[in-house]
Amino acid sequence: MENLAENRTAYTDLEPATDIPNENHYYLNMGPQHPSTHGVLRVLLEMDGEYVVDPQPVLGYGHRMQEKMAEHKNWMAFMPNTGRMDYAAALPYNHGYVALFERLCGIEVPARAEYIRVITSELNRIVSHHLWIGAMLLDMGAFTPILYTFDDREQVLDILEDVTGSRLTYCYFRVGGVCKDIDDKFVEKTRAFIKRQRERFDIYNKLVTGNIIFIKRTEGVGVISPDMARRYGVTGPVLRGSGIAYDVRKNEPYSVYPNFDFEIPVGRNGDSYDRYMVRLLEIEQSLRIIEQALDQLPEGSFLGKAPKKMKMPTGDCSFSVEAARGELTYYLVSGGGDIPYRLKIRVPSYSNLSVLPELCQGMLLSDLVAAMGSMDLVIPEIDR
Amino acid sequence: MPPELLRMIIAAVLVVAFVFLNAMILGYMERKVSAHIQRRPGLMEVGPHGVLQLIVDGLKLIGKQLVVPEGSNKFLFRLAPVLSFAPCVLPFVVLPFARKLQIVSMDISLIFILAMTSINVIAILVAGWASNNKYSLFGTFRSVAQAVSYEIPMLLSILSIILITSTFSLQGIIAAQKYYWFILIQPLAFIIYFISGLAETNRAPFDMPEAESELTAGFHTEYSGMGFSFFFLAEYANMFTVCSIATVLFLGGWKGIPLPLGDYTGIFWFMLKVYGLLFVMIWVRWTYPRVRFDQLMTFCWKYLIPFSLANLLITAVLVKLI
Amino acid sequence: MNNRGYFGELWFGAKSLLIGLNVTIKELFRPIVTVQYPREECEITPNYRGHVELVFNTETGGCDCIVCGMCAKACPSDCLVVKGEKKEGEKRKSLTLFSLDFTKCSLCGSCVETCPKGALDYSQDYNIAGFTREEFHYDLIERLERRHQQPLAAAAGGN
Amino acid sequence: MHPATEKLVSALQDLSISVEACDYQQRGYHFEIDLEADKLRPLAECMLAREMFLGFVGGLHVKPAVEIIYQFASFERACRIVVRVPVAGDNSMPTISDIFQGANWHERETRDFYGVNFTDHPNLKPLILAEEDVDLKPLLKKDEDLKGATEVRWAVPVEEKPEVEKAEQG
Repeated sequence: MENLAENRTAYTDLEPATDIPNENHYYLNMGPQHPSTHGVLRVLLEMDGEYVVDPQPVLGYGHRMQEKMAEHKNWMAFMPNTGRMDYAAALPYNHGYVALFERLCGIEVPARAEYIRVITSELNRIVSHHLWIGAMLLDMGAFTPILYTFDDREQVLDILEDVTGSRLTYCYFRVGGVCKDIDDKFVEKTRAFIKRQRERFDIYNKLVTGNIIFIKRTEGVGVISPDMARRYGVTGPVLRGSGIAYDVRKNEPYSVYPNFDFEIPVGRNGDSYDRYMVRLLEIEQSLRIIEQALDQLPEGSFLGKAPKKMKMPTGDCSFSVEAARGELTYYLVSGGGDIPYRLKIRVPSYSNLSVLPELCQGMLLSDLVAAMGSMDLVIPEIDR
Repeated sequence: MPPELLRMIIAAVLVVAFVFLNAMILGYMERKVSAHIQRRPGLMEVGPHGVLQLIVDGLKLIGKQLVVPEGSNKFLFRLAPVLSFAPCVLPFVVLPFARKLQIVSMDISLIFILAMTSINVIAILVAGWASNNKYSLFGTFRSVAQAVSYEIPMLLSILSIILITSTFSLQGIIAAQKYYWFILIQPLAFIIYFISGLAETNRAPFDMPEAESELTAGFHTEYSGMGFSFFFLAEYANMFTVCSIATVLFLGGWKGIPLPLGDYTGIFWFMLKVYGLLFVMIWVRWTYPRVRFDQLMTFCWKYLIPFSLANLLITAVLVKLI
Repeated sequence: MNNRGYFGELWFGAKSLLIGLNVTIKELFRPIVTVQYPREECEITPNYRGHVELVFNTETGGCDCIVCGMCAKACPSDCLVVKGEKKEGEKRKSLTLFSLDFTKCSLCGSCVETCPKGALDYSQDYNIAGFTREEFHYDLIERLERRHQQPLAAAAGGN
Repeated sequence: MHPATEKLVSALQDLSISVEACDYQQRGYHFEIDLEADKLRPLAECMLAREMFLGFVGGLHVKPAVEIIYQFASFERACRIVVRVPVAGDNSMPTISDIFQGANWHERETRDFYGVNFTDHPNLKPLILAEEDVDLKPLLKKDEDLKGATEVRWAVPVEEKPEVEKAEQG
């Protein structure tokens, strides 16, 4: 089996189904409706028995042409779209978008607003990781963990709903601040959640982290080497699982992240288990950030003065944030006026998924599911 | 009508009725236990605490069309559910529910049961092959390899009990547990038997043939309506059979605190033990992730078979010595 | 991590499996956390952002809309239509049509934020389902009248 | 400046590529490079050798030709580089998907949206768009919206005289 994988070049391509290169091979369509492709991703697998010879993701089933939409509306009108790309962690997407315009137009943001942004973004990151832990375990056949993580997830969603007004596709940040202030009830509920979440780690660890079946299923499966990560531009927890401590929050600090003391958890082997561990530890780091932010939370305005009709200067501007899945970059080219001339959105899952063809060659089908599950894919984000 | 024939007809009707009833009880149990493990109430709509839900589900399945996919082998596709259901009823004929509650008493009833439960593999093979679906075929391949491998440790662990009792008769084995249950002297055999039983009945964490997150639904991907419900019934009937053998071999069968009409009321203890074991099966299913196929095989050949062989050897020596 | 050896692995594995079983059996006997939806209802936060709704002004007995059209302009998906006409003897336009096409609305809240008079607010209505698209084309004036069971005062927004 | 960044800049200058430092606070990237298509592959190789990763590849439709924008960044330090390369007259562009494999999908996507032909790309089939939309090119602008390449750049400060190369491009 290894020979088959070796004989192929690093990246091979989709052939029409009638032209199967090896008569012992066959094609298997995994998706667009499949329990473990998380949305409408289709992976065309060339198989040899149960071994995957060549997996080719086929994208675009959920494509909405967000970048074109951005060129047709004024900058504020595109704001709700940002939360709809990565529905599992919408607030970092909000954050990057508003911060992009703040950087371009030189708008000051009140300190309190920045703290609120960080707190809510980190809560959203935790929510996203909750969803992912459950979904990955579901891919591997364990039904129960997803309901435990959703129990925790509901606590955060309630907190976020109270301040943002919605539960999933947030549109909460505004250029110059946020659209609603947080109150004492929010602080109190968030502190209660932090306490509760720390206690809940015990269940995760007993049920999943230490479980021999889970370890055996993920250890050494889908190893992404640091070199491979660099060539593909892999970012986020998938990259950190490979041992590279790259995090936009530390590397190019934005907002008030430099004010907080937190670590970047990294893995050693770059396998699915390390990616799991990195995300689990990230929840703890996010809790630390939120705790510090709540302690330091300054008084003041939550929405600074932004001009109602904002004229952008001519030029280009880039803003990167650490979304739940990796580095999210908005790259804006402005030709003046209030409509972006071009908005390129670099989404983390897109680069992360592009590893799949090389990563999963010669793997068992079950391992492909585990490896893909550990990538934390959100398909509407990839398709945009 | 000769009384013997009448007796057989009544027994046959009762057995089939029990298979259906068992599937309902287990289906309800599975959904309730899983719900409470996951901290939700589960079935609540039809009847008090949803007890009638399974009847409604059964009616729904009966009312559904069995869609025969294009390009499938139509005869085999329709045959497979029947092939799966028929042999799983037969072991009930020889199961000793109480001292006098046994339809047919056979000296080789254990062998009869083991032979009948193995036929299920053929049904899965036929179903997966006839479906003309790659996912079904995967499920089939896995299932056959798994069932064939796990039969070995299962038989070896049963054999160590047979060495002690020198009989294949289920009543005889129960009678041999007069003073103590065999689980006390053969705990390893019990564990090996139970794990193999999980694998034989395709229960999680060994639910390779279904593996719905990988193979959508494995060998029964293409089945709907009654075709599917026959597989469903067969799975639960097989679970019951496996657990009742475990009860007979290791937990003293129908023996327990004596009740009035002891010849017949032993069925209470028998059912209690069987459903206790079934609860463990359900409990295990809702706790673990699924193992990978090659790990499943490794576990069988590297752990279960050597251990059961060693256990058998030690048992043989001890039986000879004592 | 793979250097536990044959028996070490067996011991470790068995222990981890038993720990897992212990977790689930404990959870089995703990109270349920879900809400039986149609029978029990969740409390919706007062900050919930549903579709927009005109605000009833108790003093004037109408709404404060001055038909400036800011909300319709701010809307990213053009789902608001605001029309008014100038009646004789009045300084400003009075509202004649305020319709929301909820099928297009993305609940961003731009309209509420841009309204200079605070005449718009979010509804608490989250139980929204229907069979046709037309059911989601709301006439907000009518909804306001229905909520307060009286026709809007003639001088709505006129002062 | 980080020593590794200095080395990278000098390595790029050895390839006679002019690297301009930018105000990070204003633009969100540290260097910008305006490049000719024939120097793209040496640049990409240099980037890989100096441990940069490819953030994204995107298009930008301006007069006179579509520009392809590459963004490189570093895992180890704050260093973000934007590279702009106008496509050649025959609407073609050398591929860098054999150097940065991650560029493969980005280039396919750019082909979908702008119709740019990446030469020697292993598989330039529609990725995001469907097969039948192969000629859709949705992000190409209409003539009335189209702006010149210099119209979408930061205005050059008055005290610095505009460079000769830039004037030619405009």
